[in-house]
Amino acid sequence: MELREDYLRTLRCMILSRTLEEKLGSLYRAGGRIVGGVYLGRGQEAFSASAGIHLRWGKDVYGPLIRDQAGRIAFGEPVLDTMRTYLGVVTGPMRARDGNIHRGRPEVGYMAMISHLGSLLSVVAGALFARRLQGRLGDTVGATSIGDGGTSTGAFHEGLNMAAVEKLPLVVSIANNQFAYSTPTARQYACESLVDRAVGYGVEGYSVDGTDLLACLETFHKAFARARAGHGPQMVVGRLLRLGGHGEHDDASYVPNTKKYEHEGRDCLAVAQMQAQELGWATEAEIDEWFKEARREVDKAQAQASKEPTPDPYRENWRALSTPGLVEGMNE
Amino acid sequence: MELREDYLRTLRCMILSRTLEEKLGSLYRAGGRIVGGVYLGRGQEAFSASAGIHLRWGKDVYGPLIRDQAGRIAFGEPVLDTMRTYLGVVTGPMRARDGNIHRGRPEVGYMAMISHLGSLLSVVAGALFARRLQGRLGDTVGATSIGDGGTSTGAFHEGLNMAAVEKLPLVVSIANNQFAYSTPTARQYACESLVDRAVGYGVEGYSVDGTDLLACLETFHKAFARARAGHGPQMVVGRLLRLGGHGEHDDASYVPNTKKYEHEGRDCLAVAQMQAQELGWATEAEIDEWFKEARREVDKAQAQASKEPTPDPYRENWRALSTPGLVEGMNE
Amino acid sequence: MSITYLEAIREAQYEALRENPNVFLYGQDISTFGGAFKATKNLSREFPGRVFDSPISEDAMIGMAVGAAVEGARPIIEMQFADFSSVGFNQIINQAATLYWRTNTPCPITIRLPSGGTPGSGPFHSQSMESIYAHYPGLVILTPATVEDAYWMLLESIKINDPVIFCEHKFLYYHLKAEGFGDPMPIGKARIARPGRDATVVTYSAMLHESLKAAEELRLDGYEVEVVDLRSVKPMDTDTILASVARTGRLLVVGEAFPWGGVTAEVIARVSSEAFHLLDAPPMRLNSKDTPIPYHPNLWKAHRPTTANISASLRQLLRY
Amino acid sequence: MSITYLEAIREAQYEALRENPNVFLYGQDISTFGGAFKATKNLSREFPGRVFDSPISEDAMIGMAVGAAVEGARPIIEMQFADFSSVGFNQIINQAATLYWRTNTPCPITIRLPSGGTPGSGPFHSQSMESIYAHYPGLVILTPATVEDAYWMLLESIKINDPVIFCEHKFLYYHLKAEGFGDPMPIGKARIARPGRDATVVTYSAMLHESLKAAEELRLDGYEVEVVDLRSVKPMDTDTILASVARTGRLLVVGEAFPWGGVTAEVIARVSSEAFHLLDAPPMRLNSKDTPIPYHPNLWKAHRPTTANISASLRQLLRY
Ligand SMILES: Cc1ncc(C[n+]2csc(CCOP(=O)(O)OP(=O)(O)O)c2C)c(N)n1
Ligand SMILES: Cc1ncc(C[n+]2csc(CCOP(=O)(O)OP(=O)(O)O)c2C)c(N)n1
Ligand SMILES: [Mg+2]
Ligand SMILES: [Mg+2]
Repeated sequence: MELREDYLRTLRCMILSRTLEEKLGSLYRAGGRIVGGVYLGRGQEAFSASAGIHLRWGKDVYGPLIRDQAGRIAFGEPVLDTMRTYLGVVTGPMRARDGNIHRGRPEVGYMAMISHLGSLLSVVAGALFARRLQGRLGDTVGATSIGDGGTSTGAFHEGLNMAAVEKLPLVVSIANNQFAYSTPTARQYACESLVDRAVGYGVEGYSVDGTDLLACLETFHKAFARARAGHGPQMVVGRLLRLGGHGEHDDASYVPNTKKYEHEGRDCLAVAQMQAQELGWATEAEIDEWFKEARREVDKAQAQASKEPTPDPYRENWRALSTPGLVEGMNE
Repeated sequence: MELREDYLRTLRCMILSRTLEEKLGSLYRAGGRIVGGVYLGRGQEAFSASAGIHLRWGKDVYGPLIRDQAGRIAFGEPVLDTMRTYLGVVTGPMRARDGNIHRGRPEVGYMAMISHLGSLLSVVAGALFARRLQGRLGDTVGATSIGDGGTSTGAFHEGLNMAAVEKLPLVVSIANNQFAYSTPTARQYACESLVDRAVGYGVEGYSVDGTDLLACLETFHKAFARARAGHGPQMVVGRLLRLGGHGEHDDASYVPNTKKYEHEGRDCLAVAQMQAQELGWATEAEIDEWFKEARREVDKAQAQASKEPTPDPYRENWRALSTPGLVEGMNE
Repeated sequence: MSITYLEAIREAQYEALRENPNVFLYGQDISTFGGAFKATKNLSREFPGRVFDSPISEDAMIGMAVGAAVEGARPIIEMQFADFSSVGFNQIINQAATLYWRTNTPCPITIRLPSGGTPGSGPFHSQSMESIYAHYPGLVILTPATVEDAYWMLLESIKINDPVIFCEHKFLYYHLKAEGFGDPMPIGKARIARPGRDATVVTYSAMLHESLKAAEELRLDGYEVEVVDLRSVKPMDTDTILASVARTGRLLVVGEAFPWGGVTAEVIARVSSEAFHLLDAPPMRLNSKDTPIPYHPNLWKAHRPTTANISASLRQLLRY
Repeated sequence: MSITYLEAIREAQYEALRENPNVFLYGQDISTFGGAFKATKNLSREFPGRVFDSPISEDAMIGMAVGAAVEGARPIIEMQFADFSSVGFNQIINQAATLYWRTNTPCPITIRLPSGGTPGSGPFHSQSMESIYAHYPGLVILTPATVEDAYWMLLESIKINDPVIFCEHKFLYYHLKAEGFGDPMPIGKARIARPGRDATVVTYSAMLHESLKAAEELRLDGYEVEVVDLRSVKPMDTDTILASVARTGRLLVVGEAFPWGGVTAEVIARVSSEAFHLLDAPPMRLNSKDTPIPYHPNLWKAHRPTTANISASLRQLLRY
């Protein structure tokens, strides 16, 4: 059965993502080795990876955001790329020029976000638009994500509206983790559910329990199928909770300890492990083994990246343009 | 009966607006006298004035847009202000520094739009926010409008979302006149109707036949009452057609001559005149008299404004700051 | 055959569409309607499926162009007026301008900004934004002043593998005519628009023509004023500027943008720091005034530099 | 009692809220959380109903501040980082900056921009945007470099009846300390941060401290370098700059923003054109490099001006 396979692949991505992020978190707390901030996707792996698993590295277009480590792995990004970026070595995809969650490889359809929330949506749309224009869209699909906070940006609105007008095969995940940094959703929007926005854009909308891997997979499966079949953008809203601070510097003390977030606050990875066992798709021993493999993979990447060189300002070319003849010789 | 009174007041505002705009159009075509472009609200008077009539000059906050001449009149703006602005004399509210549809008098709650579509909404919201903070909101309400095209701007989205979060007493009119300059709505949005957006902002939505004054009045009556009663922003979408070019320089040859726009293409002013007579609220003779009065008022304003001085660069203070001590002495 | 500056812009887009199937046009009202200024007139008919009316979404327009460029397309984005690029500002300076440097993926997009003042256009349809964009790394800022440059530089822009901000001046659209496109000059090189020996005026875009008229006025007084047309403000051709100042010893820089910072300050800073000893008199600059751009022509004419005050400044400079 | 630059910013807001019931604060995460940098720590508790968490909507945040100002309120808007003001850019330069000139209605808003680079912050959390905003008419641009100025200038900003862009430097937040706030100096006046006679460094914000260190280094070589802290880049106190150059005859301008245009070019343009004869050597400038701001500290340190290259530039200037 296909779902079982997808499920297990996704679960393994979640395990790898969690393992990798725990390493990054502990490196951050240890101090001295990680460059820049660490923003983790703990609690959002099921939702993020369920989108990523539907994407093909080198074929589809993916524009992940802050908390999409699991989706990135599911898309096919090597752990080594992540490690190299966080450790600030020049072998990483951003060559230590830009950091961490900003990483990407646009040349293979893996877009590199800038910080300004919402602004990546139109970029992903543009990639799809170009492919259609060039007659090579085929069954390509694009995906990107945003948080509850990011939906308040004008860029998000313009991008989604434009994608809908152009009827592009785009899946937009909205990870509603109840907070934008410290700001609760009540200060971010006034609608009942963010999925209520779908109809206003003329896109198809789905709402899913983001802590339930099976539900996430089924929902994204539908959404991606619809997008690929030419039904235009799809909006998938996941209800979940950020299990940790905004970044590792933040203790999230502002999250009230109420019943309100009880369900969203379930750890999707724990839930998925139980679910897999209940469904008879995996044994505890197998899962343990996957965690061990993940740890080996992460350790290996760390060991490798740690040996690699950090950037040397004297070897940098300090050029912001790809056309050398147009670079000004200032300050030189 | 109250509705009758409102209706007739609004109808007279529409007549005055149409008369004034016809004068502006002919002055523009004659050349030489009008400064800048002329963008008219022909066909949108019923919708625009029905909003304006619910606002009290000096008490409420109004942020009209391009095609709100009728709403401005209904709000209480003197025809002379309009004429002075179009004729570019220094006695106008903008003192010939800015033109025509940009005019306003913020000090009395009459906001002066900038060109960038969508950006006025948050300004109107801010005025209401401040009044509430100062404890003097009372039964104050704010209103602003936008076209079908303007709904695609990030500014509109951010402003409306913020107003909804702050639950401000704001009525937002969306004049869906089927075109944004030459661009048909199919290239502007993909939803069925723009009113479908209301739910996504958590605001109350209404859709109304913008060519039917009675319907417009009734709808806005409800919307303003709800806003004043503390139910937060109200969104009123009017279905209508721009009866003319984008500006007077534009012959609108791109508007296809199809049945599609038959209903929206009705002249709301003609419809209202018939309606008034059918309802027994006004006779043809009375209406004729109102047109004559309107013409007299417009002619008088023109005669007056024509005598007034255009700006003298040597008498301008050329200062962009209100604090003289902070102005730089450049180029002097 | 007499061609206007505006027609040159249309022709360049025609040629680009013809030459390269990856070129497409995206902007408000540019398809059937041919654009607010008709810079894309008939192009949607001549190149079906390559010219698109966009929603009023400047931010998304630029973002989509960046995404398309990543995939090998070469979008030309028309802003209806330069002034509206302020709402696409973030995508220009942070998304497009940083892409190559961050990811090693070139970003070949061309953003057309109908720029500058015309009478009666007011504060939001008259702005010159070249100085703003030039401040940011990762952008090429072109400011053509002639029909020939409008054509060749736009055509070249589309071939450049980097984001180009193409500042075309609305005042020149219909006024300026030429008999043909002549030969192209390389991007990044300034041009001696008029040779002289007594003083150098460095300028660009519409102010070139006011400056040339002023130079002509001064000829009647016996002065030979050299006029340098920057053509591109970033990169800026410092060598040509310095060579001219070396000949004349006197420098006036004229620009239509606001006075604080910007092109005129940049030119003076370069000349003062790199060729101080060449200057026989303090360098001067002339910009528009430090207020928004007035709507009434009486005020507008006094707000921007004119032939009259360029001449006056030159006389002052020459008297030194 | 030792107070940091960041605490001074909090204290000024405290004082403003206390003094004037029309003051309110609007920004992301500034209420209970106290802001990403804790610049509004406890203020929501101390002034209930006056400090608001905003949605992530920089455009609307500025628009709402303008509307509130029209009604007599005095909003302070916190941008989480200066870099995010790029999405509020249009409302700043076209809505807020033009309001008074267009309508005669003052627009007293204060926009706080946590500015400038810190190690590891990368291209979108490190920008210095003072030069961009200063280009536009209708704005006041303040760039405090000291704890005292952070306090007094912010307090004064809120009283000014015009839009103020308050560029506070993140690098100074925790590093910089003082024993008290001292006495206020008027806005628009530069300050001789260190007197000297051999050369003038004009600078502002975090670069003041690098420049002072460089001046100290040069003292060991027997040079007395005067350091001028601009404090406000618009208005710019040309008189104080010229007076200093009159004393020293030599000028180096140091800024952290990108090299093209901006504050350093503006200072040189003013000095060169208004006091050419005072200069004994070509004026020099030092900016960050013309690329986005790198994330890795190795690169970041080489990207912006440092004590070392300010010293090197000064030596070159003094050798002339
Ligand atoms: C336009 C913009 N404004 C402000 C920020 C600063 N910022 C970074 S993350 C964040 C909160 C994002 O919340 P949300 O979108 O809900 O995503 P989450 O962090 O919860 O995954 C903010 C305000 C930003 N990145 N972009
Ligand atoms: C942000 C922005 N982009 C572009 C424009 C140029 N522009 C002025 S009016 C207009 C069309 C507006 O259409 P719509 O909102 O439907 O209003 P209508 O003119 O139909 O009343 C455009 C594109 C603008 N004013 N603002
Ligand atoms: Mg969130
Ligand atoms: Mg319309």
